[in-house]
Amino acid sequence: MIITFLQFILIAVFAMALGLLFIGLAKKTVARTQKRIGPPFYQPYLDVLKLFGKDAITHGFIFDFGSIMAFGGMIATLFFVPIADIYLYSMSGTLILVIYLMAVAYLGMAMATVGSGNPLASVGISRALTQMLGYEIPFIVVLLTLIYNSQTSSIVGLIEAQQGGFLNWNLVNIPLGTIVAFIALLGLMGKKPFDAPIAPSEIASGPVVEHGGKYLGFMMLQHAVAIVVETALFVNLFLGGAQNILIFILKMLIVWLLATLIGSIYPRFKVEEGVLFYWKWPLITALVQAVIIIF
Amino acid sequence: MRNEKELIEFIKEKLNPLKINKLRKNNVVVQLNNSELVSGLNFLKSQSYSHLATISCVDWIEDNEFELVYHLFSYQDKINLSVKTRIDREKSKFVTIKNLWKVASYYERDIHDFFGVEFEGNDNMEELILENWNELPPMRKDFKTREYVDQKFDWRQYHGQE
Amino acid sequence: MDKSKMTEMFFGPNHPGVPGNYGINYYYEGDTVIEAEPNAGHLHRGFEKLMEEREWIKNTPLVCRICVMEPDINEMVYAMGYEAIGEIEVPERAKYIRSIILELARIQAHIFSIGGNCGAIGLYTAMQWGVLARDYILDIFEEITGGRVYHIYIRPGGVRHDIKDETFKKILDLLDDLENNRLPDVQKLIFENPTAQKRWKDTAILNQEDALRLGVTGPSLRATGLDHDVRKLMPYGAYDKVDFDVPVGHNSDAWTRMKLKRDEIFQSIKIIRQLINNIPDGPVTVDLGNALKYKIPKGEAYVKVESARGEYGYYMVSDGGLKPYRVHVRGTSTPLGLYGVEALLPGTRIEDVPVWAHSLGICPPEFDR
Amino acid sequence: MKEKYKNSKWQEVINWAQKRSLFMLHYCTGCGAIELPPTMTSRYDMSRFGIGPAATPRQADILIITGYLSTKTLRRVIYTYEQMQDPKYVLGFGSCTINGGMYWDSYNTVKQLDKYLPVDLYIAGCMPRPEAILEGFLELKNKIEVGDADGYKRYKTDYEYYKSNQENVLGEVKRRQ
Repeated sequence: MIITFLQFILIAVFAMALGLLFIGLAKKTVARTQKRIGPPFYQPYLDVLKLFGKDAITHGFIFDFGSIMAFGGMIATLFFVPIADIYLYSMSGTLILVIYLMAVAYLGMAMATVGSGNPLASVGISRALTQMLGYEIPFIVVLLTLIYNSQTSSIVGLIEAQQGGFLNWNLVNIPLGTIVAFIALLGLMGKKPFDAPIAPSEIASGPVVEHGGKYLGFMMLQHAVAIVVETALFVNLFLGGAQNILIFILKMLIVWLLATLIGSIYPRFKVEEGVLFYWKWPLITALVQAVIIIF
Repeated sequence: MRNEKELIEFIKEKLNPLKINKLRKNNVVVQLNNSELVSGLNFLKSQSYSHLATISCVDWIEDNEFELVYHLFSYQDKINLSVKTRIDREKSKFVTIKNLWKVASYYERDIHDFFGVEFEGNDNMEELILENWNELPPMRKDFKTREYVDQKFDWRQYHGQE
Repeated sequence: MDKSKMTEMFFGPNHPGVPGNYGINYYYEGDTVIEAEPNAGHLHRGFEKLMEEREWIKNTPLVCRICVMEPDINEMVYAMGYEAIGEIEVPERAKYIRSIILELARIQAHIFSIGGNCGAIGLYTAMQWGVLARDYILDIFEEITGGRVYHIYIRPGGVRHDIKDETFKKILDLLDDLENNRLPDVQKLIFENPTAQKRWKDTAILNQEDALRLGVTGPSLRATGLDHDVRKLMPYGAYDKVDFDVPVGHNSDAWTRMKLKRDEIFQSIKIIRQLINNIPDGPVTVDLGNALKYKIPKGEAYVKVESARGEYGYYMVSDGGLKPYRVHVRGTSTPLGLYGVEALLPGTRIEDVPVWAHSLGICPPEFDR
Repeated sequence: MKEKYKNSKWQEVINWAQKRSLFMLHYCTGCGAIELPPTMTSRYDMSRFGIGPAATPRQADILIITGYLSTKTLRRVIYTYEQMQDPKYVLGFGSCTINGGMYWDSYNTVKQLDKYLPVDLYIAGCMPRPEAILEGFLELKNKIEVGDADGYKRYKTDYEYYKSNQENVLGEVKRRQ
């Protein structure tokens, strides 16, 4: 019992550290595309440490509970996504559970913004939820084709189905689905073309408007873990997951930097433009992919 | 396309200006008395002088009068026409031209802020630029800024190197 | 309309998306603005009162601080007003140098406003590259006048001192560098970017009838199809000796205004090249005697100049004394920043409020004075 | 942070982290704000020192008063300052914050910033250049490390002094947390 408990803690801390490292590297690459030096790669660690040292104003119980729920929800999804060969639960149906649990983080943030009572935050969170509607549908269609294709809905099962060399990765035999999943990944992580919810120039960083010292620290950690969860999910489902940890992190890094570079070039979509964008081409390609797989 | 001289003749026929002269190339000034100003502006607006640049107010404290200057410009004649009128400094009341140019409501509100001139017909006259200002309107000549500043903000005391 | 359903939002002075220290308090319902009202006056320093307390020459450092985006425009209009009332003829070379400075200021103001527009929709890379290109123009200003942003260089009677030849050479090199490698990649990043185009098309519409009714001038008016430009209507400086054309747009939305500003940059580059190539020799300023004793006869003048955002006018009255009797500043964004918010903003969406403010060039110190 | 942690060994660690990661509030109160974009972007790039813009007072550490301060802005600046979280620093740009600068006789600008807000650092220059701003930030970092950038403590101890000054210029100021 104790060992699994320790494993829980270890994975959570490892994911937070890895996520913050990824954010630091992303800031560095975006700075390089903008012809400037940019902060050191370990800057997010310092930011979080400083934020936990600052005082913070609480706006009541709902505000606290919402922040913790957002952070806890994301940690919970972490335990169902295998990282390299460390995984705690491998029963069937983990894929559907992960998709469902990821919504919990957004609902937690919604509760925090209700507690904060700032109109900017409520506009931001309403955008986040409508955008979730946008990218969930093509994403789920692709996941269903995956499940149908390898007849198992547990992520570990899907990894086994892709073992044995580069050729039978899902990237190769379900190419369209991978592209759609990558575009949905941009929306899931709130990357630039789809970062209307946290648009600094319109609603002053959206839902986190009223988050002060340690609350902002929790939001940063939640974002870091979200990045690790989503990129790990993408690597497991489409790039065949890796046995040893280093190759796995390398694959995640490639996916993450690709998403960042796309983000640094494109401006923000308006919310309904983003949702319509998702329902136009990505949805059609996902359905075409499903048809190809079924027949 | 009228040059300055034709414009001056034209205005002399149509409106009876108190004073009108050509200041310099494409810059003409005409003074009307304040009862005919609104009709004069309306007439000039129909004669291609449709661009109202701004409304200025000058405080002639010796003659105890405010002078309201409406700067018009015509894209055909390419002439800056400044239409002026004088109103009494104590009563400082005048008619709004909101119905001619809607944007004038804010220019008048601005003049009300700085000179205290009342414009009937312009309903929202609260403070635009200043905030709970309860002294004399600041741009009047008899408002002394130096005394006001000494009384409200005190200076940094420069003491020597102690 | 019942205020219960609507929420009040302070797109207030302290907000990253607002241009400068200026607020718009609007009521919104769902995602669209129902009723808006400007909250101006945060940058009011009482310029006109201060100018009445200072001699003519002491106002030149004060005047360039009115509008931060284009300090040279204020210096030029102040000098032109003084010379108009005093009937002073500025030497030919000074006119050429003044026009060169004004065109350089126009280029940096346009680059800055394009960068601001990109910042409003989230294209931070283009904003960074834009401000970087603008910084090299500030280096040229620093070399000519000693100051990066506030130059106090154009003064009544001419210009403070002459420009050396190698500075002219540097300006020409900078223009080539701008035209050949800095602006093309900004062009690819902004103007060939489909998402940016989608965000700017059909937003912040200002049709011709509204623009003329409000007294709007500059790129916002030229985007509606009229080629009114003070440099052509009432030429000043050396603008009647150079040939350039005024770019005109046709469907008056934020996208057309952006393209217009980009074309005007290339026109300004063309103007500067012509000016530098045939600049005459000669004195740079008229000797008006002891600077502190400047005096011009009693009189008044309304002078205006084409700034990057439109007509920038001064109404100056002198009673023949050592100090100006009255100076009234008409900034370019006065009609839009004050009345435009109340009349044109209702109906736009919340995301488009910063795009509306940046693309129509709202610069609050102009109407706060 | 709880009182007993305030001046213990833990405080040095927090000062060390605070020094390296400062969030500057994106609020341009005066004309000096035109030099902030060049400092934030590619050429002078203050983010290499770990200083980045923050969107709201809640997330910010540094409040920059860029140049003159009109009375209307002073009221908003006081609201913003009181919303910021505790280790907070105020930077005054240019001579307008020291003695009114060029607007010394203007009826609407405040002549001396540190009668209304505790200022930790002044940066000279009638609109300081980007290099001067970066120099000012580095100086502020040293002050934080040494621990004498304590404007926010001064604001707490002699709150009455600041409150009375603010009130006699602005009249009644609504205090909100």
